[in-house]
Amino acid sequence: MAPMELIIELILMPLVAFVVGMMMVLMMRRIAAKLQRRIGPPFFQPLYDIVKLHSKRTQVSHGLIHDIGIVMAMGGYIAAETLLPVPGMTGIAEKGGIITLLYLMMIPSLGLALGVGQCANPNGSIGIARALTAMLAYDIPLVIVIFGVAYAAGTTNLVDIIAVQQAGGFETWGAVQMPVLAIAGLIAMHASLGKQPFEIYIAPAEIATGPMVEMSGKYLGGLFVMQCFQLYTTSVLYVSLFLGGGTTWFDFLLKSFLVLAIPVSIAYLFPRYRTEDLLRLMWKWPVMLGLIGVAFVL
Amino acid sequence: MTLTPLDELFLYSGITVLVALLLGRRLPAGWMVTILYGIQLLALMKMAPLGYGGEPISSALTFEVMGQSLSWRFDALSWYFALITLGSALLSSWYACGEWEQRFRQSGGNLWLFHLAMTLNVFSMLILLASGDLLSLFIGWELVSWAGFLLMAMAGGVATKAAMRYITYAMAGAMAIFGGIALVYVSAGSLQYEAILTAASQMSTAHLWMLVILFGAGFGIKMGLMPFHLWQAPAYAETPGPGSAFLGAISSRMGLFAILLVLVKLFGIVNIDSLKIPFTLIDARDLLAWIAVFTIIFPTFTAMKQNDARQLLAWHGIGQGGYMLLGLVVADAMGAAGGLLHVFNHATYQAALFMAVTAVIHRTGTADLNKLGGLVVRMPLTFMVLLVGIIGLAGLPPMNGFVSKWLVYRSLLNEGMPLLFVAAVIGTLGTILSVYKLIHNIFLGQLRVEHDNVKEAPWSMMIPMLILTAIIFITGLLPGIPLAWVASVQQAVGLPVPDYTLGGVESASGSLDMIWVIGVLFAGFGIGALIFYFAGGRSKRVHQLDNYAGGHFLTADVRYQYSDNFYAGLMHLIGGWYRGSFLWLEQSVKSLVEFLSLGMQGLYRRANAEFYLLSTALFVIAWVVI
Amino acid sequence: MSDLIVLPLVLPLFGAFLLPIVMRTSISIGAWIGPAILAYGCWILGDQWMSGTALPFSLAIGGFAPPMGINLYIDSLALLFAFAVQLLGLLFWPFKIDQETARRQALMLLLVAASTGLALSGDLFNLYVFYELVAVATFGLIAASGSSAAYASTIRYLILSGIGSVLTLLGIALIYSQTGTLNLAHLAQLAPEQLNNKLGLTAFLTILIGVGVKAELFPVNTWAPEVYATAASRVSAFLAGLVSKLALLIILRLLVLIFHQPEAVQVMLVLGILGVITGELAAWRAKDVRRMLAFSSIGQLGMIFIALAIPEQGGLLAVLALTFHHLLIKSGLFMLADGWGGAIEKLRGAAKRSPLAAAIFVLFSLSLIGMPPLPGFWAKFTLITQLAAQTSPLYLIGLTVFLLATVIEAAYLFRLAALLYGPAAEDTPIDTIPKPAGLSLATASLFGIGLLAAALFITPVGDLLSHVAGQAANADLYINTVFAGTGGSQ
Amino acid sequence: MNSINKIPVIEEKRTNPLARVFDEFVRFCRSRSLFILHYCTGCGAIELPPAMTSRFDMERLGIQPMVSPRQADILLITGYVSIKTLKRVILTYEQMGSPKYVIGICSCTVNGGMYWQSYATAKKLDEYMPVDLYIAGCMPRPEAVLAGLQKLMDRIHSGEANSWEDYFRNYDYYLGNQQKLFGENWQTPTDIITEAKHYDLIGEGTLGKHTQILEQHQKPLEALDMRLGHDLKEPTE
Repeated sequence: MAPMELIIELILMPLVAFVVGMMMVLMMRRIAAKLQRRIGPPFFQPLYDIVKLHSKRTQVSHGLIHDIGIVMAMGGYIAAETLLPVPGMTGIAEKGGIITLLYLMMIPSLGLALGVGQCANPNGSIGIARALTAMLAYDIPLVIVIFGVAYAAGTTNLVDIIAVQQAGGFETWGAVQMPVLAIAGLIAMHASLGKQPFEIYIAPAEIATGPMVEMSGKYLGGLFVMQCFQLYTTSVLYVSLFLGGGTTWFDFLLKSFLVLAIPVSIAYLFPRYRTEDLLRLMWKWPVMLGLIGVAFVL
Repeated sequence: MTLTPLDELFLYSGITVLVALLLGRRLPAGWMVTILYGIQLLALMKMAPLGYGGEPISSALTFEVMGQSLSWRFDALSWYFALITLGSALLSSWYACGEWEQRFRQSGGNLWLFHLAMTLNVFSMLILLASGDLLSLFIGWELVSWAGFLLMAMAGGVATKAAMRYITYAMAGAMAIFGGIALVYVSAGSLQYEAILTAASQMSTAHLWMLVILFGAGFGIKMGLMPFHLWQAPAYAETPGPGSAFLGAISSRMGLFAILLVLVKLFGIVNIDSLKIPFTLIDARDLLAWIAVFTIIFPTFTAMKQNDARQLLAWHGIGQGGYMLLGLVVADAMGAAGGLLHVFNHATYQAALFMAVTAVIHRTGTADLNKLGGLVVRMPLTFMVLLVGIIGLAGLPPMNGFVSKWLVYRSLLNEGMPLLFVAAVIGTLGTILSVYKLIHNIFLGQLRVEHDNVKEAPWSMMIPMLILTAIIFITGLLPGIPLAWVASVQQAVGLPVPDYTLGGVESASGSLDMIWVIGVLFAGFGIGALIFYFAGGRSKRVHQLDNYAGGHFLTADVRYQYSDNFYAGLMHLIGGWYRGSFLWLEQSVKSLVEFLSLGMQGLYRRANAEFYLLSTALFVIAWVVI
Repeated sequence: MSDLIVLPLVLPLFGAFLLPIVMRTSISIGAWIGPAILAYGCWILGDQWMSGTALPFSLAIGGFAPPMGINLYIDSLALLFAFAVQLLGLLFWPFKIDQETARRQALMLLLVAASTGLALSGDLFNLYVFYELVAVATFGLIAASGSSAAYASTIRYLILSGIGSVLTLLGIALIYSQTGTLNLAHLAQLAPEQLNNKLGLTAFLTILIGVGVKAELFPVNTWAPEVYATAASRVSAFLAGLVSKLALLIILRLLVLIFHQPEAVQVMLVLGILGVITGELAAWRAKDVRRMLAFSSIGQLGMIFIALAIPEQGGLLAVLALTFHHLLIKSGLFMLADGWGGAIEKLRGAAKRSPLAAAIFVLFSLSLIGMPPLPGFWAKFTLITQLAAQTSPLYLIGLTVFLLATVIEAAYLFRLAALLYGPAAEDTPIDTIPKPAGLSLATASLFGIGLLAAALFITPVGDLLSHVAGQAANADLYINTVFAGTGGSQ
Repeated sequence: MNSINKIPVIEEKRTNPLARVFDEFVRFCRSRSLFILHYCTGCGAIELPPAMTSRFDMERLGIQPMVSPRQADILLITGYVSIKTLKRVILTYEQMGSPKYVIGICSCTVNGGMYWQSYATAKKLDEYMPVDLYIAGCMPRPEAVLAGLQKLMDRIHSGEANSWEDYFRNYDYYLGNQQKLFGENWQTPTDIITEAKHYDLIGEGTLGKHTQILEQHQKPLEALDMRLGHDLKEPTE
């Protein structure tokens, strides 16, 4: 690959992710509105929010680590996007593979955790403690699923995993080959989004939005950007693992939005679990399904 | 007699011990010892070809005792471990010089004993690493155990208790090994490695089982493998600061070294694989792998519950040992490389972490996670060291811990071991939770009023920490450097070698190139920083009391910090699972011994000795006649 | 030259009778007689060793050739024991001058004479006689320490020992009734035909149990903790260190020369294992230093019995190594206990009061546990390789027990060491912590130096012991030496 | 009562046309994305849920409820403000990031309403903080609330809604009123004066005799800056 081409890809991939991510945020809010018989926000609402937050005149910082935390939260995802192949662009997906991607996806949350920590607000700290607990809950089924997929494909290289699925059309899709794993993956993915009923670490009425409690202006704006990336990454990862990635941008985006629509639609119908219930749920059903799925694969 | 480079190393090491012994009471002793460690390291560097596939170097020193010949030699394996040993000794000792030393002395510590114990540890470890036959291995093993005991026990009080517990475990381990050696001697007729190598392939299954259990348990105790892990955390945590950095970095890895040498190299992982456990699907190797995995999980989650920073780190030290063993037991090219590489990586970040925590103790006088907080503004460099260290410990990019864990995961994936894989990931997740608690409760959150005047750690402590930090990052960026050594170790013990590059590993089924990963990550951070600093308004730093508290007015005397019972929600669910079963097991063994002891004393206290005598005589004669 | 070998046996005997008389006239002369005799004995034996006289040789006493007459059999083992007896006698010499001195010094000389005789004797009856003499002397010595507790324990020991002697005598009588001789060499010749039966076994076992009283064989060793805890440390040191080993020597000779039945060995193995278990476990909870040492000594002797049960030269080597190691260590430890007697708790912080004593204690403990490269390790190494080579599962049990016992041993010894080095109890000023007396400490240091020297020169020491073991294990050599040797010396 | 000259400050238009477009865009975004923090002091709070939910749906205007003052743009005071509550309201206001807007809902915030005679109620909210908009009524219906919000959006878009600057520029006045009510020891953990200095929002009325009183007893609130600390003097032990 020509270096210039690579550089363009590396720039484009996060950019695309951001734009698509904003649309996903919009979709999420629209779905929520529809479920609640509301009209919902206008099309550019995510953009308005981000611009407004960045343009705040006074912004409160609790110190350098607070700043760095936001930088890491955004930067980690920007880096992670380059490992996530999209139609026509593979970036450096072959140099890292899915395990690296999984780890890179943890960096933003941990960067955020650092930043929140320095805010010296116990609400934030409790939020982080819960977020990490939630991570412990959903990552276990998630890695089982990823193990199953990677083992079935015989590689950890996402490009190859996608290629394997695209080789035989619809029949070779991960979701068709490994339906049990796909279901487990969907549940884990839903939990990893941190939406209801799994939003234990935001819990506005209880811990005042947890990690975001001391975030003002561009700090909150950074988190909004991060949320765009998060939605994008999660759904695209799922599409890449189970739905054969995308051959064209159209079906790629269609799949991504559809996949995301499932958990989002469920989310706004439920209240919140308690932490231990989330753990219990995650360690029971998706893990069980995942293990059954892996047993099929082996 | 000409001195080989190995002899020179021994000589310098011996001189170091002597210097510590004779001059240890004078203040510059720390510096002298540090310089001497440096010289030892240089002597080790003379043997650097070993790290790149060179021929083993023998010592001119050999003994012939009671029909046994004792010899010492260095190969790639020894060299690799010696490098880590000397490196961590050098940096820990350097760290101890200067202010730490003065404080230690003022608070009544015995500096002479400290230096002596350190030098003895290093010396005995070198002897162990150089062992050329099983007997010299055992001699080195015992020396290491007792030298470690000295270092652990020297602080007195709780430390001595912990050290006593350690030495009881260690003796049990040593005796298992001793028994194993006797069995090997009987079947191989010699304790030379070559003889054992040939004998190993012809051993009966029962015999091999026995040996695997004896040696596995013996070496496993030193490594802190489940269920023999209880001694380690208290013992390491209570050792004086730099000592715990040193012990945490390398001491229990001696167990891994011995496992590598005896179980992997001499008995051969293939032979172990052939040991099936009847009526189950698993064999001895699976058993080891599962022990490794439990060693990852349980201590890690125990660490999460600790409220003392040093205890927390020490418990993690046990857990990380599990990854090393797991990688080695999988024993394919990547797994073994991962396990071995983790030894190096673990040493670097564990030493850095212990040093950082010691620096905090040095400045604040406590390691209690409920009594600290917010120190990042007062000790930013120490914070950075700790941060880099915990990223390594948790095995996240861009630090070196990620590479070794990646290799282990990769091998589990390749070999199709889903449960082990998941268990290993659970360990990593637990580690992340636990280390966040560590860094949060010390450095983040609210700064306590009494810590308002705390200063950054002195440079004498800072520089070794920064060096370690640099090593952690550089070997994360360029894992090819240590992987070259690891590859020659793998060759030396007869394991397959992965196809490594400067930036990681090449493999048809998924490669890793850390240069790219880190490059992209930092580019991402750069872009994030650009957006953050240039696309948004100016921010203003505010005081920590200017904080959301539901409208409440915060004042300096109000502690507004979340530290205790940090993962309350998680503990709601799993809190009940901490049964202390192993503690219970340990206690019951102890109680059993106590009980038996009571009985035996009763036996001897009985006055009717004549009755014993006559009845025994009658019994024996009756036995003969009948 | 070789006839001089009788002197270390005869002179102390004379000295013992003369001493009380001389003491009445001049204490200053009397005080020197004992040490002089012992030093001379050491010199003769040492000279014998050095001069390179062909060993072994036999010496007929009274002009009658064996098997009719009685003879001394001097091989390197006997010489080593005799030398050790004289040397230890010198080291533990009751130098203190008081009213009891004469009696104690006489008893000591008597003990040395009897012990030397025991080591050198080549005749079963003589062995018995000397053995009895040793017993008498020890009763006296223990009782001489004067405390009422000591009297009580002596009585118990006396009775037990007496019954033991009767049993031994019974065994000897059985042998005599079967073979009509008590000369060891002659017995060795006759044994394969006449004693390889139930009667022979019975004889051996009765002797084993009888002699076992002194050798601290389980279960006839219950006197040991009591006696060691109450007798003067020097006496305890001599008893635990040497006398028990002399009893072992008798058993060793009998085993090598006469009794080859596997049952004999088995009984010993079982009793040895039980001894190790009971001794070490009892020591775990001991609250008194000397009692702890006594229990430990029981355990150690159990180990030696396990080693004795290995019917090969290697086993004998292990026996010798363990025996001499234990002799060195236990004597030294009892010397330390001289000042440290009583409750363990009182020793908190004793290292500050007497660093040397604490250091020596740690050294001895390490060697006792078998920490390489100290001699204890090599002794244990020899034993376990021999044990592992045996096919019978009983030996493997022995091996396991041995290893476990070592762990327990390490635990209780180092519990004490940690106590020594720990901080002193708050209400005790540092100078009230007990401390070993100067002389005892010096003696203990001497043993410590000896131990270190042995560690340093482990190769020659090992060779020496193998040589000794080789000689002692060779029954044919014994027979040939006695019957040919007597002819030669006439 | 202190008097101040409340001159509405019109934001100066920049000359660079691109910058003007940018400013216009930013103002538009600000007006279309409003996060409200509803400080539900009284009965008016009951009118907010209908305004948010399906009947009136605030979100279509880009208005969302938020939880902590840091995140919010609008502070909604929905009823009478007792003196005790007022302290919290002021702290909450000061912790919000500018530009920030205050809306007083219900008559109580305008003049004390039915609590006019209460000794414990602050009658006029705008004596203690600049209020952008009052929505009078007891209680105003959701339509009125939405109409008020739309009015605010228009003002934001046109750049008129900048009374938040007034708080910085006339801090002395507001502080004076606060001191009068709460006593001279009144201090919040926020530091408005340095904030005004930091953002160049110092006006003639920022400092005065009331801030002098404040500075006399104020506990220092400088941010805890990172420092290596080697130049510090030895801590006293």
